[in-house]
Amino acid sequence: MRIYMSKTKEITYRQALNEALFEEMKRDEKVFLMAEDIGPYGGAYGVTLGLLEKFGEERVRDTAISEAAIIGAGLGAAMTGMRPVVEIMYIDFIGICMGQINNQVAKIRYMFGGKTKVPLVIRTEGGTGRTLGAHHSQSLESWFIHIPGIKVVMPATPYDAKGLLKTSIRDDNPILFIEHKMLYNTKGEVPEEEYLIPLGQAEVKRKGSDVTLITYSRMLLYSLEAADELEKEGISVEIIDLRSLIPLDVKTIIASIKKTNRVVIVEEDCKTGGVGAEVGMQIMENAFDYLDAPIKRVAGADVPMPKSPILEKLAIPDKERIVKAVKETLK
Amino acid sequence: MRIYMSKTKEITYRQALNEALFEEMKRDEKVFLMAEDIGPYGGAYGVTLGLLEKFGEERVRDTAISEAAIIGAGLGAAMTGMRPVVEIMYIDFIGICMGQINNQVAKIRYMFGGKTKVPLVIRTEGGTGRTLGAHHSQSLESWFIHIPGIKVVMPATPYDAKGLLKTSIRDDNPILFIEHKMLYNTKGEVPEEEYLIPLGQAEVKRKGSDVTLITYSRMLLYSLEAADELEKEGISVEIIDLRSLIPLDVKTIIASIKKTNRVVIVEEDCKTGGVGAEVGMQIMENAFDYLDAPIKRVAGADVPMPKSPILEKLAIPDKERIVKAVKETLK
Amino acid sequence: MEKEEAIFLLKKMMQIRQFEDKISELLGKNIAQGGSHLYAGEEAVAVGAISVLNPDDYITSTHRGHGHAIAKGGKLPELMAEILGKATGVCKGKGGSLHLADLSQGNLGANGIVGGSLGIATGAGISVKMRKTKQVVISFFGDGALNQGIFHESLNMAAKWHLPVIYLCENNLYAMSVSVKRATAVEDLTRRALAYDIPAEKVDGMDILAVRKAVKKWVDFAREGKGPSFLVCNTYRYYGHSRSDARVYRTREEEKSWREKDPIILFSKKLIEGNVLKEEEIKDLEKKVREKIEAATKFAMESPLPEPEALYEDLYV
Amino acid sequence: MEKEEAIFLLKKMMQIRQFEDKISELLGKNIAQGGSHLYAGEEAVAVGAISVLNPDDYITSTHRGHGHAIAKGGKLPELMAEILGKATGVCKGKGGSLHLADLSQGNLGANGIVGGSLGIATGAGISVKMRKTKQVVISFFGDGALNQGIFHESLNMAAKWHLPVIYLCENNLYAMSVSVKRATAVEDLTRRALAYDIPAEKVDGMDILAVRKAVKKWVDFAREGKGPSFLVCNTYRYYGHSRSDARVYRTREEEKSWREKDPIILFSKKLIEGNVLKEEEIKDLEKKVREKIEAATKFAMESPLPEPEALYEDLYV
Ligand SMILES: Cc1ncc(C[n+]2csc(CCOP(=O)(O)OP(=O)(O)O)c2C)c(N)n1
Ligand SMILES: Cc1ncc(C[n+]2csc(CCOP(=O)(O)OP(=O)(O)O)c2C)c(N)n1
Ligand SMILES: [Mg+2]
Ligand SMILES: [Mg+2]
Repeated sequence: MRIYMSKTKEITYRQALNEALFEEMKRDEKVFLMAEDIGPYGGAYGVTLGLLEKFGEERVRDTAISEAAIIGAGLGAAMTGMRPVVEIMYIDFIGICMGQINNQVAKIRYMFGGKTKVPLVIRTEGGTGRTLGAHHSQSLESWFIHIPGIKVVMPATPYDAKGLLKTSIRDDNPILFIEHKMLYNTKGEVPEEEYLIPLGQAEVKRKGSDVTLITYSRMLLYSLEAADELEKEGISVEIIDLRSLIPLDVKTIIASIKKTNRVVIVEEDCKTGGVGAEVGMQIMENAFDYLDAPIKRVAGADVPMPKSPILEKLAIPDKERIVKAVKETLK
Repeated sequence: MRIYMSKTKEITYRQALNEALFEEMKRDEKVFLMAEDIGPYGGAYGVTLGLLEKFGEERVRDTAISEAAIIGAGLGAAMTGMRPVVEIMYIDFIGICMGQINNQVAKIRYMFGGKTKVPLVIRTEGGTGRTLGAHHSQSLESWFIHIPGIKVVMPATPYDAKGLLKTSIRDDNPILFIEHKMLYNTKGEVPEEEYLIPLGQAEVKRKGSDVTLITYSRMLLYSLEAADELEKEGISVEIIDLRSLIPLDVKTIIASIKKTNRVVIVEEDCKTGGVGAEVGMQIMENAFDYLDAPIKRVAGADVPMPKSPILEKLAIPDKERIVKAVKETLK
Repeated sequence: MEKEEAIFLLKKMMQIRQFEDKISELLGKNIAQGGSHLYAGEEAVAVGAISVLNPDDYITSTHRGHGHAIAKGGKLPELMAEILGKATGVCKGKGGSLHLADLSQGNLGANGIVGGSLGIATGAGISVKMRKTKQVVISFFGDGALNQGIFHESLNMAAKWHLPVIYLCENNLYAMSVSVKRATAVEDLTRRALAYDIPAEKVDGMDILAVRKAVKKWVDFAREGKGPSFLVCNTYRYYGHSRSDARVYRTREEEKSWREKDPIILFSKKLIEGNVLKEEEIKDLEKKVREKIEAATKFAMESPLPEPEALYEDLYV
Repeated sequence: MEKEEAIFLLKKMMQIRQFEDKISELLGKNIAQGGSHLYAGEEAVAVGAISVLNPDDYITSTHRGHGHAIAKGGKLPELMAEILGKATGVCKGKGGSLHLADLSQGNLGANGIVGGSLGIATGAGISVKMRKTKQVVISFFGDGALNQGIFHESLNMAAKWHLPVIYLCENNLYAMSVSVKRATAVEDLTRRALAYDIPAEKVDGMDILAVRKAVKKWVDFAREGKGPSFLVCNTYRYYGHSRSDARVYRTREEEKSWREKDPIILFSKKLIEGNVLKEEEIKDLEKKVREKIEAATKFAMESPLPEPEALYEDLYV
């Protein structure tokens, strides 16, 4: 869909993130990293590999396993002139520092009457796919869209990952940047030269006219597959990749719905209280009259993620379920 | 709406909770309390007053300020034969122990293949109204409806508070029991004799025919006021008090909507990603064809709660906003 | 002790005391609303400690933060207005008593969460070290906050990285109603720091000169790059934990015995005995402070409430 | 040492070692999927410690929990099946390697969250005390878990209430890639417990008899109502942290030096030298264990996957 102005190269999502960190650290010495196992180990998924060698121990800080202090210290550094990028290895662990994120990171600027800013990026990763069980497979983004004061970014492609991470690091607001464990090895085209992607802009990743499919992160891949299959049956699906949940690009969503009058939301998180509920209700509030059918959610099961590969697969949306939902919407 | 079989007495919400704790502790010596300042102090809002004298230090345990350990220890005790009722003084502090609640309390039974049970009640309180600022005014219930494995109970009246707390203590599942700081002094009729209220049953708190208003906790009071005012204008509002968010009584909701074809959801939590989003989408999925107008949410502002009384009032729904929303739904 | 310095210290303590008494009065009259945790009785700690800092040094404060805010140079009218939720408040009325902050003064903020600012202080220490500015950070917190996990995580981090942070525990014997004795197995709180090889010390928190001396030592230590320290100041809060507190967990005798060690009276006496100040001068000072507090109160009460638009302002940059 | 007891201990250690080697093999062949943190090298700790417990005593385990589960009486076929996500697994395939648990054996569960079970152990201690059953609890956790706030909160609670909990730190020098040296200012981890007046001790975790002796002492201490204790067992994990670990943070020499202290070889030698067991007997034992592991693997591989309905079962009672 995208037309590149410059030469491109094919890199992985992991490399894209690594390049973003590298470029921003090089550009601005206030940017530094602080987290568990990001130094010699290079991060649980290899995203920070090589950065220690390039920037040294002061700017690539391996910490003890102390998530609450990592976030708190990141905040303190952000309030006093630095631009920390901290990491919570799996979003599953974020409960431990939820108090720091919710009460401190997200609220401090507002509580203090706007007299401080918090340029803090919290990188983390989520999702299923590696049969790691309930403590390493969660998609908790919906907790954070319910916390005013923090932005939530969830890229699905290498291009978006790089551009959005760079923008996030330059943003003066706190940002939760959620990667996906099954995307690190995926590849995509990325411009040779520097680029940024503004936060809060969804992208139409596939044009279509019959149904609007709204998704983000890894579910984009499944959705694209489903759309390909549906196309063979003559059903034209428009796919919107939200890319950031806060700010949410309602405009792009509504524009599409005005055209298709039908909506399917595909999300990996468990259904009840998930992101799809909010997106759905915003559509309800802003485009009810354009809806020819009820909005459908294709979402994760409301259970802790089971270990067994067969159950894990059942617990989250797949191509078949997406195809089925789209067809039902058209009935 | 309720017809009492036995004699009743008028007591406060605070007393109702205190009676529930007292009766259950007397009935079952496995029930014990563990939290900050619940002993001589009687709890921040006086709910546990007198229980230390009646049951002693072993069963009314004052703790250090260690929310994570309080939850963790409650869980350990629950898994090994006790029935703890722990307390997080304000739901605002629950982020500190979110890891324990999300990963341990809610998931352990499922992860262990059903081979344990977790009869743990976590009492807490939430909401605005005392101009305490952003760290003592939150309504975070929507985080918990997104955690499969924990039930969420939010009573609005003394009758519901007592009956639901007693049932919660007898339930073999973990329960987050959320009280409201502005309800402790409210009064209501409660039977002299013992009673229980099943979890997962909403209650029609006011019958009506033009609009279905869905609410819970303190917002029930504002909703009732609004309905009284609307009645004067000839608008008949049916009010459903959810009472528990998980399990959610969709049946009662749908039954009402089939009659009214119009819905307003009133919630105190901030709008984006709030409880109303999920309730709204469940209606969308189960009763789209009965809707004559878009579902309306009247909800808190998407900001940390400001201290200033005038801003706090603006930040949450009030009678006027509810009245307005109901009228808009009827247009 | 120089006269000027003595006056400065005494005045600050008086300001805090009278500020708190005034707020207690305003709460009683329902002019001030919501929660307020009063610092009266503990003045020697905030004033003593902060008096040895430079203006660009940092502090983090607590739910009992009025004293720290005043000591760190906060303007009385703005602070009073904040507590009343006025647009002229230091946080535009959005923070209130529990969230007094002023970054321009190096006050990184009070905090409604017990232990909530320990990580912030630690991070400020990292920032200072990376920016090589030689600033130091004092992290204030109570005896109750010691039992929050983040205390322990922060101390470990600060010790490992030799951060210029003074962790200052205001031990007023109680966390709300639970005494140190009932909350923890070890009453000697300095032991917590020794687990991280952080040097630790106890000091009489009712004696402003003792506090100053000890804090000075650890501030120098931090500025010289020697790392964090842990200081326990023994003190007492005169009022209940908050307005509704019936104080059943402590005796009136105990309260009385601490009032006899009142930091303002104690310091005044010393100054008189040492011929630094005369009794009338002190009386006079007190009067002037009273006038300032009244002026601040008047300013706050007459200040406008925030405009409705303010509700949605200041969330994002 | 009685022969029977010696065989029991040696057999358990061999079971764990071979179980882990088998899982490593199954992971390599992609028959086992997902994460698995292998316990090989640390067998003396789990077996030594748990061997002094009664069957109704409790343990809590970690992300590196296979060893604890086996030592606490877990059945090899059920454990193997669980790791493969089969319906016959001890958690019906829902838990997997990271969540092995068996309450009927007193194993309150492995845990995917570092430090995640410290509170559970503490609560089990409360429960035991309230039910007056004289059970004890061993809480296993790693050197990394010490830096989680809940560790500190739990120890304080246990100390204050004299809970019958042995906090047993498996110090294998690294938390994933970060060494104890890099994670904390104080390498002597027992200091953490002293902050709460909890008696603390270090022991050679490669020597099963030393572990047994120390744990026995603290178990008796707990059973007598004297409260919690803290035991650091120095040990080493042979494999990388998890499958993808290239072990860049440690040297091959270091690994080799620890393998020379192998707990199984060490104990075998002692038994031969002490004339408790003959070399052939040990070989024989090893062979029998191998057969059991093969049988367990066969059982697990041939076991059915969970039925789709299982997805929604076991959430609520
Ligand atoms: C995490 C958290 N838990 C509980 C509370 C409620 N609370 C407010 S102040 C307080 C006591 C704090 O004691 P301490 O740290 O000693 O400070 P002090 O009030 O004595 O100055 C408590 C329990 C809170 N604000 N935050
Ligand atoms: C709260 C939390 N943070 C981080 C992780 C990722 N992680 C898993 S194991 C581990 C290292 C644990 O080290 P240690 O406690 O020493 O146990 P060991 O692996 O050495 O047995 C880490 C960082 C986690 N599972 N949970
Ligand atoms: Mg205190
Ligand atoms: Mg380790």
